[in-house]
Amino acid sequence: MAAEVRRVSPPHCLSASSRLSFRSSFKRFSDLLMQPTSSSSWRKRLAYYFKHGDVLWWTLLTLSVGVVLVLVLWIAWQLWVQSAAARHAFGWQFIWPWAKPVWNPALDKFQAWPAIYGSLITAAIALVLAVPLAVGIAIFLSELAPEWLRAPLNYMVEMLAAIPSVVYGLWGIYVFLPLVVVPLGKALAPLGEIPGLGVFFRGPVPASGFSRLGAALVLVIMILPTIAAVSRDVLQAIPRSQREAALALGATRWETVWKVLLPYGQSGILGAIILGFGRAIGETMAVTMVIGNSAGGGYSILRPGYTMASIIANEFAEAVSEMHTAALIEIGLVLFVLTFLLNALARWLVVNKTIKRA
Amino acid sequence: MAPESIYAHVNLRRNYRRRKILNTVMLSLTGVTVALAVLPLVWITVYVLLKGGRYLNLALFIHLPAPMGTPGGGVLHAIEGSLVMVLLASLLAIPVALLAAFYLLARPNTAVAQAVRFSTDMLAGIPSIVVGLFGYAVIVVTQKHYSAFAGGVVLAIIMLPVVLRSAEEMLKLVPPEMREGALALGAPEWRAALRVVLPAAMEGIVTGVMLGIARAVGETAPLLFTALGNDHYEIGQIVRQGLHYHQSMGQILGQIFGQPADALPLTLWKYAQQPYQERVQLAWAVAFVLMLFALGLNIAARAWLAYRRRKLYG
Amino acid sequence: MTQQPVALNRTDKPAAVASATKMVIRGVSVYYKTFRAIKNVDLPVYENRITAFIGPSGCGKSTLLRTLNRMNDLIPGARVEGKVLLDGEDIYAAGQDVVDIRRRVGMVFQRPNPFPMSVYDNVAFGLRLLGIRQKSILDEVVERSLRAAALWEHVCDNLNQSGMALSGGQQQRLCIARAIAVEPEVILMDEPTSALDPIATLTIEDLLQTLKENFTIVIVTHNMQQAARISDYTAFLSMDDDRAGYLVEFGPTVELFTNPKEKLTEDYITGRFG
Amino acid sequence: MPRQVLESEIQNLKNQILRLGDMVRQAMLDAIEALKHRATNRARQIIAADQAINALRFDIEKAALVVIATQQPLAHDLRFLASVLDIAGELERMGDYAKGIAKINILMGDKPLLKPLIDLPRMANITADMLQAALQAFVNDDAETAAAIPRRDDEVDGLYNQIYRELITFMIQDPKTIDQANYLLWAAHNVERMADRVTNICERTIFTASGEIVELDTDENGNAR
Repeated sequence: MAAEVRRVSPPHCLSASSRLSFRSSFKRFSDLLMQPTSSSSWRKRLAYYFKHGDVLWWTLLTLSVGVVLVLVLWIAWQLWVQSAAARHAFGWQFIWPWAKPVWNPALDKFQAWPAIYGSLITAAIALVLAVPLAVGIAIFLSELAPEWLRAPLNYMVEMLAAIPSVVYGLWGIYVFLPLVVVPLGKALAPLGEIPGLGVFFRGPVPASGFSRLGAALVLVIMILPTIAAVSRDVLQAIPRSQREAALALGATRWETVWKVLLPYGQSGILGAIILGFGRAIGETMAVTMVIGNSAGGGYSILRPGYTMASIIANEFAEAVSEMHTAALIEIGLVLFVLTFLLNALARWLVVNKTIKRA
Repeated sequence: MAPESIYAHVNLRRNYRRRKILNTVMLSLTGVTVALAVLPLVWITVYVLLKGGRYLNLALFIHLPAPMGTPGGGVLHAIEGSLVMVLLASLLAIPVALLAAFYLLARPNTAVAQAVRFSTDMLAGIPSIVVGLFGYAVIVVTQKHYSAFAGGVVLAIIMLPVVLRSAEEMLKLVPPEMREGALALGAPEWRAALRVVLPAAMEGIVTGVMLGIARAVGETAPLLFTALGNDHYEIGQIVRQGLHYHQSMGQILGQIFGQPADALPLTLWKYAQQPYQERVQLAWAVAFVLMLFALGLNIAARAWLAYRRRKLYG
Repeated sequence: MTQQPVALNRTDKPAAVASATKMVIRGVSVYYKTFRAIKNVDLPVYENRITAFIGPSGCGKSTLLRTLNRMNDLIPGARVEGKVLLDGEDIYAAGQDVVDIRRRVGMVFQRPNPFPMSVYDNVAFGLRLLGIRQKSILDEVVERSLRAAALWEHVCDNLNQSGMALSGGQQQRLCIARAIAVEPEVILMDEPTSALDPIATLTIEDLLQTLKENFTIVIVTHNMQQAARISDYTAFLSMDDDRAGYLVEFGPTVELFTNPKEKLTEDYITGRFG
Repeated sequence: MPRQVLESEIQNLKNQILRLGDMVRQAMLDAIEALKHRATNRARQIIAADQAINALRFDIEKAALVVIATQQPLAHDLRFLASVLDIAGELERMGDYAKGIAKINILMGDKPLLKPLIDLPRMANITADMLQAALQAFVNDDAETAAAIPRRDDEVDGLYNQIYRELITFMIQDPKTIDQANYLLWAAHNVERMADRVTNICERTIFTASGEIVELDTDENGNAR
């Protein structure tokens, strides 16, 4: 009965009571159909529908669903349309890594690779550092933590995600950069001498600490809870029988985690990592506050730079020329496409490959 | 087993020792990672609370900011702006999210439902700065000026997926028999949903809304070029002026939503980067307020949720 | 026709061919926090015999089984009192190595739980834990174990297929192969056929008859008839008023099912229980 | 092979039934042989050996009950086990008849036989063959053979009638021989009863194989009714 009720589509929703008995509903429904279509019967029929209110209700539900569905498409469409000028002017050169990097509002010449590079390198460094930490946390939370410690630790990890981005930025500028990033940057500077790899470590790190490295390190803290929480959920979704099977074969706790649980949840954890990557690329405020926002800096992680998000945050409100605005919106478009793909992939990995299978 | 036993090839004692050491080391390392995660949390929280707490005073909440370079002043404009925009965002996002959640409850496995869930997750994943660009393109460009309204709309887009996801989960927790029972008694669908299912899921939904609000209050990026910022935003002033010029209610509301407005995180962002000590101090105080608000709301919501779940599932 | 002595297969075997005691459960009680799930059970487990635990649901059969390889350690708040002797040594004594105990006392679970890896890797899992890396040894033991689990013919063409791709009964036999690869002394089976169809169930039951030549088997089953069919000894557990499980009767299966000593046992096996 | 335990128990029961049948057959042939030679010592041994037949019968019954209790046999298996219980009983009764012949031998004391025994051993041989064939048919689950066996009962009946008339003649001619003749008549009657019980075994075999209960009693003309 319940399933049937659920399956009836809106136009047939006379009322629940009428659907309870097939015969009665058929009778009423056929009555409606049989009546001659004069204006008075139309009115009656409408009155009948609306008296029960379900038509209005379903209209509202459908509209809301429509809003949710349309929103993403609309956002994409707007970005596409509003960036038209920049797309036509610069074409693929705009995001081409080997194109000449220019960002000159005065000349209306724009090329986004430095910003894209900034996003990718900061996110990549953040991932490299955050993934082992996050997976370790996930393992601890789902496999090892004693009952009484689990809830508080879960809270703490989730609190890390709840702190507003600007607060991270503020703390980053005044505490984290001078205390951690500057000394670390100085320690890393000698690596700049290495031929080839040295490109990434060409110093010096600014006295303020504003640098891609600083942004990356703040990002570590910010994406840590995302990766850790999703990985923890993935691990917890793995059936208990898998753990028992390994332990009953004489595996240690660690072997159970390393040889059974992580392989079992690998696609889910990969999804979590990709999700974290998406977060890192899309993160705006904290990065804008600590990355220094300057063009140039080459490929060095010790120098200030831009990310896609930070260049938009930093310049959009002051953009005067139409081309400047369009170029920034095109960066937004790139950001949108990138995060959309990453999130879709992550969602597929987490939901379809792991949670559902479990 | 007649053939050669595998234990002819195994040195059990050595094997056990190696594995046990590995076990202990690796398990301890996971403990270390947790410590490494808790460390920044404690560091940030304690630092912000201590440092911000020092600059906390009543003036913060009741005065507009003092001119640059002069001490004193407050962030009343930002508090009111945040309030107005979050209120607007809630009014827009919560009904849509709840109705969509009811749709998902009524038709859980249809293609439309799958699309809605996918869309919700994608919406949640769009960087908030991109949502800001959208708000700019759709509202600011059309109206030709920045406004609290535009800020409210983009915050609504940020809130929508948060509220929708938790609302769906909460509605699913209500035993389907309740809804079916109501339908079987002859109640129309909407009545069953609003009178039976919604009250049963109310507490859970409220926590979802709280999480959404916490998220919206802390958002800065989408407001940068929608609400823009406004050091002189004061509702009391707008209302007084409106009354003075015998404006209608609608006109006054239009004033409130039509102006550029400020928000706490926006103020924090601007002040943090200004070279005046007083402004930076205000920024720390704002960070204190924001942090307390966001964390408090989060802790409350999650604690409540955990409590509810335990009560439901025993 | 060869004239044998009057030995009607199972009927007299336990008495006729005496068997050593492999494990002894001595005065075991199990607590979950304050709740006592098992009280004061005494039982022997004979070598190369199948011992079955039967009883109404909730009487603690599985709990008792899990005390035999300390799987209860995994449940927070679980506590075991009394002794479980394996070859005369208490496995709960201080200084006993859980990993070693679980290697010696293997386990097969209610639902087939192969790892999501190839058939070969599933069987080789325990061997690799023991540090065996040589391909030749692994190949040999994998084949030997799969043969012993009556699965070799079905999978020998493609040992690289995923263990999850097999049918339910084959998965369970894969789990048995995986368990016997490390040559445990005792194999515990926790309702190993409850998730299988009747045909697969019979295949597993037959397999047990051949396995008992090399292993000591303890099996929990909710299916009394199954216990009657396959086991040599049966322990009947029931629940007390305080919901604690206790041992009602233990004896040779044939005795227990044709001439039980306890009224309760008779009521249970004749379906007049409760 | 599926259901290893059940199959092996069934095979075992078949072996035991054959073995019991052998013992009974041997006891009968021995009893007749002992009677023929008036060997009373041999007769006493046969009486003592009946203990073993009885014991085996109870072992078989117990084993069958255990299989029923533990293996949940159904359909053919169940019919087989029911028949085993029945046939074991029949065989035991047949053993008692053999014992009866041995007892007659002893009761006859030192009196010589009226005449050399010719028809009685023939009767016993036929019955022994029937028994062996019937048990083989049972073990082989062969209903056709089982249905054919009772026809040979006519031969036995014929011989019995012949012996009967012959002994009656003796008794009429010389009333002193009534005692002796009566003993021999009993012995012949015992063998005749045994042949009848073989028919029962055949009925059981048909029941086991097909599930149908048939009466293989033969009429005067030797046709199955």
